[in-house]
Amino acid sequence: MSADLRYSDTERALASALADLLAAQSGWKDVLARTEAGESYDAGLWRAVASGVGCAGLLIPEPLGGAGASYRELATAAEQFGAFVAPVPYLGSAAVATTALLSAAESTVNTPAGSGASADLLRRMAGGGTTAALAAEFAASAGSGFPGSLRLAALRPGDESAGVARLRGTVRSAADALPADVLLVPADGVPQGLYLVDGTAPGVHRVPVSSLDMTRQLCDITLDDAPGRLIVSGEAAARAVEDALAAGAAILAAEQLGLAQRCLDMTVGYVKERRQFARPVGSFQAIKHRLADLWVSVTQARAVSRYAAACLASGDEDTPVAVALAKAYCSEVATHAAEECVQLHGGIGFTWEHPAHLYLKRAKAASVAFGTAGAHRSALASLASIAPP
Amino acid sequence: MSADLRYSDTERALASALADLLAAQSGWKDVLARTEAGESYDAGLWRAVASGVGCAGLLIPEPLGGAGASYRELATAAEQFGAFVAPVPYLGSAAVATTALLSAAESTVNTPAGSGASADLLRRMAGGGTTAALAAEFAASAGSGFPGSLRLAALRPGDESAGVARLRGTVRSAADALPADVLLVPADGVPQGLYLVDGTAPGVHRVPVSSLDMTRQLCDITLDDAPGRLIVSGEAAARAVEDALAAGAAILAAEQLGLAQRCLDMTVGYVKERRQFARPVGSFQAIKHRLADLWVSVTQARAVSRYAAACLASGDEDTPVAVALAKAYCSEVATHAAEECVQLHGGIGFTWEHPAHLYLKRAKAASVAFGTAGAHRSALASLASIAPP
Amino acid sequence: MLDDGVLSEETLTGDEIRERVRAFLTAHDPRTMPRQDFLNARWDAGLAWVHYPPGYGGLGVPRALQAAADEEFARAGAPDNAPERNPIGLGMAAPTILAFGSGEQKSRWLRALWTGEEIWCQLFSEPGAGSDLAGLATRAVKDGDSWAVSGQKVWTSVAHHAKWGLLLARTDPGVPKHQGLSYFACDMTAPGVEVRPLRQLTGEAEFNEVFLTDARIPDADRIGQTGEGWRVAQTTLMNERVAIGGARALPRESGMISPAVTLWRSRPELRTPVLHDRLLRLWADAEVARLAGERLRQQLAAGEPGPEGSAAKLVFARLNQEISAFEVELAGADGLRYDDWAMKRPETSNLYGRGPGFRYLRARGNSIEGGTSEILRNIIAERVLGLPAEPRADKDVPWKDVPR
Amino acid sequence: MLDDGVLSEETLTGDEIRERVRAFLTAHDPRTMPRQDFLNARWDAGLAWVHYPPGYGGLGVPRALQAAADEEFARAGAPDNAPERNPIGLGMAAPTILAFGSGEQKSRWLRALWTGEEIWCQLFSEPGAGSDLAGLATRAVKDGDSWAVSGQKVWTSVAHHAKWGLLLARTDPGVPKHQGLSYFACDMTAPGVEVRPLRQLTGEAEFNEVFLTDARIPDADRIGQTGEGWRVAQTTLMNERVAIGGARALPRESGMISPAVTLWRSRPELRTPVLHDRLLRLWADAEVARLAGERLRQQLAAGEPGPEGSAAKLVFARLNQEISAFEVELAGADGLRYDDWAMKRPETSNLYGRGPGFRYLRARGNSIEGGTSEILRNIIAERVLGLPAEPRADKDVPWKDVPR
Repeated sequence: MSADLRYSDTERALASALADLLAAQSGWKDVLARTEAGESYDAGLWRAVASGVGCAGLLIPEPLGGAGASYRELATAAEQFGAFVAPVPYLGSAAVATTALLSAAESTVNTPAGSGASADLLRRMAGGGTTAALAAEFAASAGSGFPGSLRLAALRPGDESAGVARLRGTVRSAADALPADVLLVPADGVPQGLYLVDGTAPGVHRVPVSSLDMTRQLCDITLDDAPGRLIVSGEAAARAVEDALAAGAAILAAEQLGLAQRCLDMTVGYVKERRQFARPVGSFQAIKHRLADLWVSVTQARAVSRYAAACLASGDEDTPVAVALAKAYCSEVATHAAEECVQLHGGIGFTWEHPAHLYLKRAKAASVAFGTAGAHRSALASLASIAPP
Repeated sequence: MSADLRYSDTERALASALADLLAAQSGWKDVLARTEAGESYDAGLWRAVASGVGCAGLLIPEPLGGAGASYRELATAAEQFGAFVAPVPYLGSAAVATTALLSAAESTVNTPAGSGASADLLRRMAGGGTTAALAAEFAASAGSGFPGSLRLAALRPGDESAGVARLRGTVRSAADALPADVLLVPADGVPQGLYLVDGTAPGVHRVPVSSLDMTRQLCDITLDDAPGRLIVSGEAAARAVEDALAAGAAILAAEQLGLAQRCLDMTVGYVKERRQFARPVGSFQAIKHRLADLWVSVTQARAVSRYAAACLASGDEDTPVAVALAKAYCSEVATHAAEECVQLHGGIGFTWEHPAHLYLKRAKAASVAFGTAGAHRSALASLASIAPP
Repeated sequence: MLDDGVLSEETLTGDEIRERVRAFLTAHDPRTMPRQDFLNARWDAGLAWVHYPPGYGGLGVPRALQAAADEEFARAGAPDNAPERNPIGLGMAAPTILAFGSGEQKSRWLRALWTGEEIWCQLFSEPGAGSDLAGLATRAVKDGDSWAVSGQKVWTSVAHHAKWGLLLARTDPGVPKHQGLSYFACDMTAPGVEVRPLRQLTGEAEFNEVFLTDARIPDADRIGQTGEGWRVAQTTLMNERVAIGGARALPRESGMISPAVTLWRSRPELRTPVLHDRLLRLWADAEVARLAGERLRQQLAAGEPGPEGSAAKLVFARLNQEISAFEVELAGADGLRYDDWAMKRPETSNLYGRGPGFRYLRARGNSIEGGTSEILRNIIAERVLGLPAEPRADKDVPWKDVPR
Repeated sequence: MLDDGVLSEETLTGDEIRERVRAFLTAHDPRTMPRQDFLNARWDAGLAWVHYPPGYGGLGVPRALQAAADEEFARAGAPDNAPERNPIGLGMAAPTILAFGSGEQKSRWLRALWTGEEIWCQLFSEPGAGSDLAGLATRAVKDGDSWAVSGQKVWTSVAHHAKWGLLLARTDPGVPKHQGLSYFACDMTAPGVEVRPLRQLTGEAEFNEVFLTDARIPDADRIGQTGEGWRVAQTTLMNERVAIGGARALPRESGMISPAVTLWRSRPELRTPVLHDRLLRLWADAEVARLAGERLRQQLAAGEPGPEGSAAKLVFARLNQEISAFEVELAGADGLRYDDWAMKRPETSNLYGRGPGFRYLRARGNSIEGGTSEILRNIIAERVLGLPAEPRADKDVPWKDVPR
């Protein structure tokens, strides 16, 4: 194994800059207030992390205006987004949609590098001015097959000459699609393909969903003969969707790691200060042992999250194993950390006016997103040759 | 639900008398010394519990010389056998073989009650002077089908007139068969049936097995044209084996409960006395919480063990659910209790010269015997209408 | 309720109880009598809680006979006392008043409590005194025939409907913490008592904060002796844990497992082998817990109270949390949705209503409310297993001198 | 080993190391030279542990370069120093001697230690001092130029092969427990040192009890200052935990998971859905633990030691226990058998050999030996997370006055 599982100096600097920015502009009270106001996404914050730290275009090659960095750096950023339960569409746009477009661009070999619809869109996304989202259920995971709820519909007059396809159907509970300027729509039909749909086009309906994770609001997308442009079709489209969901799982695992670390830190800080029985609560051995165990889990989660990011970054053939391990392990650690955070804060952690619940809700929703821990472990059966009965 | 889950006065008296006897005659040092001497079963102790407390014939009706008690009383006794890791064949003889014989006797309707081979044998077993064992793998569980490794072989001259069948084959890892006077042999062939084989008959070979549970030594049984007498055949034979294995699982669950309680008691006693850091180890909160959790588990195990015994005693239609629940739950509690016993005794609990390992080995072996916790929970899928995918 | 009250010498049989109920119903027709009058009459006849002493709504017979009375009343279509509206009154206040209240207090409070005319709540926890309840800071200062009470209480359910609150307050800060507490019934409608909703992470406000600002409590509403508050509170807490842990006889697949198995059975497309294995384990654990609750109930009914009530509450919390966590995962895409974040004040607490997300979030409170699971483990370790207490810095020190 | 030793100013490259080894091999033909002479010469050339300082078997280069040297020697078929025979010497004694030994002691001990000529063992734990190691009672009394030592040690592996024991003994009972300890190298062949096998629950006697009866230790064999023993012992213990937790790079499916997956793959008839689910989880956990070990190794190699070594040992114990418990169940009828209960004294400790039952039983010790999991959690909580210590009754009291 040659993957470097540590953080590079660049990654450390990125994490530090992003943490400073998020601490200044997106404290938990801001995040909570935003959910109550019904403005679930923070467009200003997104502009700041896009322009200030370059988070929107980390995966996008330099010729297209991006940072030309890798999944390692994106994972490092994701840890901070998790630590601050930041309401920005980085996951859907900078990880999932970007991966789909990069995969599509790679497959369209007869188009010169840097040209074509995918490249055009990536160029607009690099600075964060445009965001995109994959029109897929947030719970979908790589390996569960090409989504089938959206289909090609009959063309209208003039469509053919304009190179436009018509798309119909509904996708429920899609992530980061609410604020997206462009939707990447996997559609069944002939050709089965991945289509670009402008968010403002007629026939595009997005209904906000009251979401378990209040800081990453989902929406239901209904396309009613909405116009779309094919960017890649057939096997390549399926691969683009698979790649996107796998990258989403790995980056979400990094977010879960950051969230778990923050929950641990908050809890350790609280039990050092909170006194009961004339002692800090954190001096009681049962509490100490639970937090020690949690720290051990976070330590393990860091290693596997780094491994998944490193594998994706280098295109390692072990990537499917690494992603499945990371999403399975980090899902459980993050949920456990958030649950312990609530429990060890006692009553106050169960209130609305304490940040613990923001983390709990994100952790629980993230544990379902892009495939549960159980689903990812099941995937190891074939990947690791542990045949079922 | 009408089952009484408490202990009756009779049961309390039985438990107390048996505990006194076992404490006096089978301390752990005796048990350990016996395993080292290669005399794994304690025939004297068996005579004492059979005659002194009547444990051999609890299930056997009074007309056949037994106590005419029920699975409730037998389960109560089993708790004590578990608490003392007693090296007596009560499980194989007084629970499993007795149940098979009772089931067989019930099926042979054309025989007057109290007569026939089953009844004869039960009469001899009631006082403990004769013990019997089912020739089946200790790991076999009810629902896994009629055992197939022993078969009918060709008859020899004179067999037919003597009413003798010939049996061939090998069963590995059978429990309580080593000291048994009579083997109950489920054999495939025509007729498929349950046969009585005298332990001293020619062609009966028993080889002691070095067993994980040193206090319940297994053996491999090889029958080489051994003579057997059919006691029940066909469906009734299959039912006798099923009943026997189910009763074995429920009574073993009670044994596991008693073992778990004893491990908890030993550990609590130790951590109250053992001082480290100028405090009793049992004053450290992490230790206290673990022992509190273990006590909770034992409390739960007691309820489900009692329920299984009550269902068996009354022939309740919920018996299969009750047995599966009891064996699944008590297997895990006993193993966990024995593991905590070793761990919380620290170094001394890891040595040969401390009783913890006798409990650990019995607990672990018992968790496999008559079906693992996982196997019993899987059986609930159909019993509780929780259909698999 | 661990205390079966005073047993009369001669115990009635279930049939005799049924006979009495039928006689009562002949004399009091529930179809024509106003509900409150009917309930008052039932109490006066000793047919309310039959195990309570005569004169206080009961007949002094074993608790196990209650079922016979309830069945007869239900069969006749008589109104019940809507026990779900007054859980703290019936589950905690009543046994405490019965054990520690004066005759005058029992006469004054128990009837309106049982009929539901007066709802009770509990004023114990404070922001600074949760697990360390005995460290609470709400002060009660004697002033003539009454007490002036100031402080802040929290996690008070049904306070906004309650007439009375069970109040634990510090009457002597100059002695060690357990010794300086007294126990009162606080009139929730009195001046100086302010109830504010406390929103929890589900979005609802089931609970309240209660601010006491020089509220006046007559000394006649003190329950037990001055300085004896901790001992009185133990009765309340023990009954709370039994109530939460659930000592009622329940059918199989009650509680949190019910929506989970229902979802499993109705949506075959959600099933996977991994989830199947988890559900079987949860189903088994829930059923074992139900059997343990049933065994506890049988012991109580037979007058053999055991310490298993604490176990029941611990297991109840863990199972609710594990099952609801499972259900969110089973629901998949639907598990990512939440029915409604709007702030609401529910009439009664319903742990199992609404969607999987609500159940998951609400269940997190089960290991905090009514004594955290950590405190319950301490109690089991020390009181049941007899393990030595931790070194304590605050035990023999006047409360006012304990650093906090 | 958390300490990379003294780094020389100019660091060699891996190729340069390989070059040096090849040159050495040209001058010292392993096929013709006696083994001990060859190993002595390798040590003298600084090619034994290259990160050790020049003069003590190394070149003062980063530890990461060791692999290059070892590979070159292995390629040439040269004998190695049989590290499995001297695990305590190499893993714990050497770094302790390096950090705290005098120049004379390093010269006297390190070469024979590395070559394996002299085996080392560890005399720390006592029957009355396990987790509370600093409470140990073995006394060392100064008598002229030597110390008279009496007491009982336990859990001493390889003591019956050892020439030297790392001994922690009390030299001053009149000061608090941590302050009155000193650290010695004890000649295991000296009069008054008796080694007896200690049988463990597997049937084997991997360990020993060591009885010290007025054993004499020259003051020249004291390591570190008198009264500084606790600090010296910390270095030994930290290295023990790193060694046990496994900071070596390992391939996938190493360790306890290996026999379990092998059994799974070779016996399809044993498979069930429940066991499949469990094995997938264990496989995943084992692989995650391996990755964490690899990350730790990378950090150490880059000179960024972190506290993750304690985590590694905790996880190692838990996984070994869970996997071996699984394997017994998977094996079914075979899991009920045990290969051999006969008392044996194995040459080296092998956690993974023999059958599933042995692995299961032996793994129980993994959370006890080398610091219990409970003590490790305390250490993580206090030293890594900075949580406050428990109230301590024995910290500022002379050891002799602590009740026990």
